[in-house]
Amino acid sequence: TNKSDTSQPKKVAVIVSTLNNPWFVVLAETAAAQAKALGYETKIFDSQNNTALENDHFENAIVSGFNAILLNPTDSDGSIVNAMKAKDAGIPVFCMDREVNSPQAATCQILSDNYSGCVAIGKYFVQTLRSKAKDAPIKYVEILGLVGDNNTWNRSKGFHSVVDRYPNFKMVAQQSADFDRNKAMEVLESILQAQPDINAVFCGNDAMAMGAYQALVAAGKAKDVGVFGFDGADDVMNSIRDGKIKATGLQSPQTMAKTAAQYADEYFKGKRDFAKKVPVAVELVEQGNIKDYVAIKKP
Amino acid sequence: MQLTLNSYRPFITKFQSLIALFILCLGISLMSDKFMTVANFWNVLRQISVNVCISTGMTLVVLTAGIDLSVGSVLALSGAITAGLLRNGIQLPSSNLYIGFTLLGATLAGLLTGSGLGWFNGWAITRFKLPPFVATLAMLTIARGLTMLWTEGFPITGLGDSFTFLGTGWFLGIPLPVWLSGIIVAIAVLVTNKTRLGRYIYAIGGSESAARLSGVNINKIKIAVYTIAGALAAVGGLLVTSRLDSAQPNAGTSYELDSIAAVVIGGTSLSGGRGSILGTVQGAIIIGVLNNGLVLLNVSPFWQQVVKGFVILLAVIIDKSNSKAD
Amino acid sequence: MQLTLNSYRPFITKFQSLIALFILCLGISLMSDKFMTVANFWNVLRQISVNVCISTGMTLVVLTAGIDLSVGSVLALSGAITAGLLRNGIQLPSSNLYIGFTLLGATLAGLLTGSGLGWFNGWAITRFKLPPFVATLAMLTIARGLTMLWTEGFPITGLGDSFTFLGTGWFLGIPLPVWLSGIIVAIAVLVTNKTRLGRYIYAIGGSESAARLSGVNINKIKIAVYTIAGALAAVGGLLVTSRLDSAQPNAGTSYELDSIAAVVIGGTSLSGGRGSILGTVQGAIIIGVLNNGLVLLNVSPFWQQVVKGFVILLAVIIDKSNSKAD
Amino acid sequence: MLVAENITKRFSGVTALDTVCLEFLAGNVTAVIGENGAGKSTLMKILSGVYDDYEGQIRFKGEPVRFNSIRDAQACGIAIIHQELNLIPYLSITENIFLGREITTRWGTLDKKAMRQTSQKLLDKLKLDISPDTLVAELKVGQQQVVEIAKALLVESEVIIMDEPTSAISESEVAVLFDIITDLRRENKAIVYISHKLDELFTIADRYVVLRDGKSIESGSMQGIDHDTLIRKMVGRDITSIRRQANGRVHDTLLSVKNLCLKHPIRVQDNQLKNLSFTVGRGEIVGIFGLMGAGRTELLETLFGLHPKRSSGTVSLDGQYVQFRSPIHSITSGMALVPEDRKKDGLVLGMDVQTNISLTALENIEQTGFLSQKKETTLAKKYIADLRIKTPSEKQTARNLSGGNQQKIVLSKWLATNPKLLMLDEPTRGIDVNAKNEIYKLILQLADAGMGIIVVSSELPEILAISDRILVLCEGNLTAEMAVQDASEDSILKAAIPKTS
Ligand SMILES: Nc1ncnc2c1ncn2[C@@H]1O[C@H](COP(=O)(O)OP(=O)(O)OP(=O)(O)O)[C@@H](O)[C@H]1O
Ligand SMILES: Nc1ncnc2c1ncn2[C@@H]1O[C@H](COP(=O)(O)OP(=O)(O)OP(=O)(O)O)[C@@H](O)[C@H]1O
Ligand SMILES: [Mg+2]
Ligand SMILES: [Mg+2]
Repeated sequence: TNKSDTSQPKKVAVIVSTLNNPWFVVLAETAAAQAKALGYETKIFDSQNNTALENDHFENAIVSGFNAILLNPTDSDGSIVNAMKAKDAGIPVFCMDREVNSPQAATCQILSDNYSGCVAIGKYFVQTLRSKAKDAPIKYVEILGLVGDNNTWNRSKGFHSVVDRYPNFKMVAQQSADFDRNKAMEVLESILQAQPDINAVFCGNDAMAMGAYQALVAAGKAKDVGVFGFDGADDVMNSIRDGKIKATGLQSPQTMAKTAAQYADEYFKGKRDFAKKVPVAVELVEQGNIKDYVAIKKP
Repeated sequence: MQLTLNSYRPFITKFQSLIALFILCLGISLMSDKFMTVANFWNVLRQISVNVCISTGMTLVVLTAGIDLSVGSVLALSGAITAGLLRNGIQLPSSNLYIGFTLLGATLAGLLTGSGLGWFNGWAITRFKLPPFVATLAMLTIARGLTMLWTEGFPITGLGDSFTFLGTGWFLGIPLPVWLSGIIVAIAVLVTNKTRLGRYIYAIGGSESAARLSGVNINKIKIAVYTIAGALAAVGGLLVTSRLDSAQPNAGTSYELDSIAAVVIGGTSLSGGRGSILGTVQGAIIIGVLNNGLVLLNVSPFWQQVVKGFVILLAVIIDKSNSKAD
Repeated sequence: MQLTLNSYRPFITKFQSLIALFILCLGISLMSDKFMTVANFWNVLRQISVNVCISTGMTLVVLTAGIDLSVGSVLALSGAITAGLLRNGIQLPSSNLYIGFTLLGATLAGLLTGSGLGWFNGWAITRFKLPPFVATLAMLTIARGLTMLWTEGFPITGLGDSFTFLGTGWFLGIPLPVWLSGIIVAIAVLVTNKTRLGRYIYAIGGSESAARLSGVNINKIKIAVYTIAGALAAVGGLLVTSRLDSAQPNAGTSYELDSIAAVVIGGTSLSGGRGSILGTVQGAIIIGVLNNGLVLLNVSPFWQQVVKGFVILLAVIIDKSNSKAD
Repeated sequence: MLVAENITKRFSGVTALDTVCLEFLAGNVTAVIGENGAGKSTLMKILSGVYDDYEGQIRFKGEPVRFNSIRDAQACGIAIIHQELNLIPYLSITENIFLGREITTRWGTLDKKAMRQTSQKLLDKLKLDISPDTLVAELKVGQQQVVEIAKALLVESEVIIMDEPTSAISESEVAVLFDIITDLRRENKAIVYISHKLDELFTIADRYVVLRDGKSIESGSMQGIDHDTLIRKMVGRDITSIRRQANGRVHDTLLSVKNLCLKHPIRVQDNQLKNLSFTVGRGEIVGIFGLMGAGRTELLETLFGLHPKRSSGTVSLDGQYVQFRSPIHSITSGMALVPEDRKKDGLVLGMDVQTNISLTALENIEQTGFLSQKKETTLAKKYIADLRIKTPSEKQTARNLSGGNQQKIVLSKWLATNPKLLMLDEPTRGIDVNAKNEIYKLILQLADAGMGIIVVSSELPEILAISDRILVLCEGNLTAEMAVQDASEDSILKAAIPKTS
């Protein structure tokens, strides 16, 4: 199925876990744009957070003769089978952002580490809030993403690996808002009824951070409660600049996408000895260093 | 005797779900003293206002024995259109054209989008005699795709204070979204009970052929109803967008289920002809109180879904046994 | 004249959607030479096998004038139960108990879960006379919550080659999932056409009161049908889990819509009593070919949704105008 | 007043009307007669604007008119009572009467008070003693038909078409209706009257028009026409009417009912059936008469196990006690019920003839666990032949058959279970004379073969013609029981009419 036809341009498939979130849109579109710039035909596949659909995409991509796959997996474990399928068909797979938990499945994995990114946020979280009131009990709320998504839990675990070591930090509520801005706002509105005197909110992504912030504004508590997000979305970066939101973890989808496309190009030109994993740092963006960063915007 | 029965009926029909609601509220208040507070009262009402808007339209559709699965996507597209026009206007780089939009203009454009999509639903259903389920399922997909195309997958934010006032402001001590949804409900109650349109909606749902033989223009009424449902979904879209100061491309996902749940819990029959707007409002309140209560009680997100499912079951069972006389 | 018309009808009913399917395939083949290949043929069939399983059960439910919104969640829970038991068995740390599960045991447990949830749907619907929409909507939420609780939000992976063989293996040149769904369809066709159960299903959908007066045990049949639907959703769950070598907690989300779409495109009436399993299979193939074709033709994901919506509309319209004689 | 010229109407292949020419005169009641499927209703639907795709011409007061919608016809002053009940179940009587013609206030809202008053007046006129706010769903079929009549009388019309207005109502309501028709005739309206109850036509009609197989055959004055002539015109040949030979035979008891009570569904302290005790013998035909709402349908339904929670008493069939818990139990113990509403309860309209016939007896056509198509067809063919069901094939959809043939299918499906006791609720409602006669013949044959039969009917002649014994119900009480030889219309009616307290 993978006979390289020299007369036609090579084809690169970009299979992305979802396009329902701007972060992934940037990831997918940058990867596609970069591959195109390098002279390849490209196509974006949206797995809609559904590993079974991703499986279909792999099959369809293999059948329709794609020569390389830039993959943003739906699930580190669930996607193994899918990536192996491509490997068996002789098609290289380059993972972006999320890992596939198998050393052979992917040719190379360009990863951002949600867990350690949130470790960094956790540290900054403790640091900023501690300076506020030394050893006084600090109440915070965690707003989770989709509970069936392992990003949700990697982020949550990274955060708690730090914060749980400080006994005076008390999580007074942990609720899910499905990575959705509106739900986050409504959930926090309700939480504020039960817990009017919280000090901080940690959100599993930036959309929820914005929603949480708006709930706080409506309740007149925006000044007293620190909001922390994750992703580096445009409006959160602006809000950090304006001093409204405390911090976020910026993971650069552009860097990962461009690297992946670059590697595919090198693969076609004959390179085979790729490092198995190429980490891309998640950077903590806070009010102090915001001017060094640019937000994730439409490509 | 016959008469006694009849004088009960409106009461039973109108307040069918009140008992379930009462039990629910009582249960939550016993477990959390934050539930029965004025602040939380407005909180819940504000949170359900979007669902109330959508569900009002959905009730009309369901009364005609139809269904509208596209409300969530229509909400998203209308909100995105308004936000996009407000933010960027229309630019045609080729001809150097730029059209800016005022608040009113953009809002109207959003409402028009919603009504237009709703009209299309109604047109497809009546013109080709499609099952409403299929026609609106197709629209669910189409409108979501159009939203993605219009927003390119990115939220549109920064819409200005005058726009966000609609979603966040207060008037006479009542949040604006509550005003808005309240007014919509009032109009809808009036329409269903006091106008020909309302009468015909019930008639079509009760027996389409009988309504046709009585000279009711079935197609016209159906198209009107789907158009209204689309327009009210657009109002919901404006509210969501304005509350968030941002149009999210994935806004409204699966709202159709919440909305249908409100309608059905409120005692409107999915086979049409029976039910009421006020019942739906009660259904929406039950769902809203439930969501609020589960968060107030800090029930783990895993358990929340299980509890929510069982409470919905129970609410409908209580309704049923309660209105058995009917 | 009457007679000629009638000898056509079974043909039209059985192959209602074939024309839409044919047009679709023709269109895609003209635009992509990859479409009409043997590899892609099996590819499409394998991809639709899960939907075919679910939709077969859904067809039975819809034929009784019911609906089952819970299939996606039931699929997820059944798959997760099988995977969990296979992987970890049952451990009770308190009493130092450990029960391991064989492949067969875990598979049966998964099927039993699905059937049990389906039975509960049927029981709630018949016992409390709930609208199927509500009862299964509640189950949609409940089963999803239970899946989250069971998996704690994490996928369960590494289930072993013998288990994944079911989803990925081939037999006599045909993928196993295609075998499995084919066998299920064959049995379902037999049941609907050649058994009392099948006859009663159609009768209940056609006129519940007439069926009751003819001595059909409505409740028993309905419970059976929902149980079968649950069991077939569980089969779908096994297939998905085995194909991916992993049970995803959010597997099957919104599968109910795809499944109902297959049923309706296949010409089964949502008001019950009319339709066929083979029609549904054609509906599922149309959806599968569409998904496959849009990818082969390199349509952008955002446009895909728009195109998909319109094609579904068109497919049903073609069906309609085609079977007008009915 | 209203003239139809060369009207032709086709339904996808079937020609329902073939160059029909008729005339309806003002101040006259014109009876349109014809067998089931002759095209009577189709013609009326064309005249009232329901169908607008027909060939030919309609003249109204000499002017050619073409109605494109029901509203057009209404505006010209043509009102119609449709044969099928066309009411919205979950709207009230008032709301139904005014549907499509609501009175509105200055503000454009509905003027509920005015509408309620008007409908109260109409109901009074029709002597229907029910609040106009009652939901139609709560009414019995007969009461619903009265509402249909009220609907047609709401607006002053020049032409009033009545398509089987009396199919579901009993004698006293018919009398009320005839009074109203007489008034209308006096007001010089043209009235078109369709009914299969020929006796009514002699009472009320001035002229007749015959339709046969979609063609207009002849018309003339009712003066001097007798029953048999009318039938001959309609059917095109002679028909000898059936009558049970009263031979005073003795029957050994098949069914015995003792102290049967049925609680009211809502007012639990009230009984709808009050301590009924009676018997039915083997080979005996028991006719049950009563006015609308007397509880006859309820009685049959209770015996058939449809109200298990509300009923009490003992029933034994063929010496064995029957638990009336569900239709399944009643069927296995040998009962069969041909229900009142054959379209809703008797048949699955969307299924074909053979499937409907075999539905009650699927275990008989099973072969190694699967239904045998061959056996099923054989079974269906047997009954199609035995009962002379007119259908193009056993695969025809039940919906497409005429009422009489539909009723025969319902009978077939019960005969397939070999019942000991056959209960028939209004078995000839809406059925033409010819088919009626065939059904009577069948009932008599079955009785002669030893089956016990209960026939509920609102038509006195029918009851008198086929019963061995007559029971009369009045407000849930058994008020009379008489052998047919001792019965007269008078004595039966006397027992059926409630004593006003
Ligand atoms: N909608 C329809 N589609 C197809 N055929 C129809 C339709 N309506 C009526 N017919 C056919 O037209 C013919 C005339 O039917 P019509 O209902 O006018 O008869 P009728 O004289 O009123 O009979 P009845 O005494 O049973 O009411 C019948 O053969 C019938 O099957
Ligand atoms: N579902 C119901 N709810 C309330 N009252 C009912 C209901 N069904 C029947 N009734 C009442 O029970 C009584 C008996 O009704 P039933 O149908 O048995 O009469 P019937 O003699 O068969 O009349 P018909 O000639 O209309 O068939 C009537 O007073 C009727 O109004
Ligand atoms: Mg007729
Ligand atoms: Mg009766």
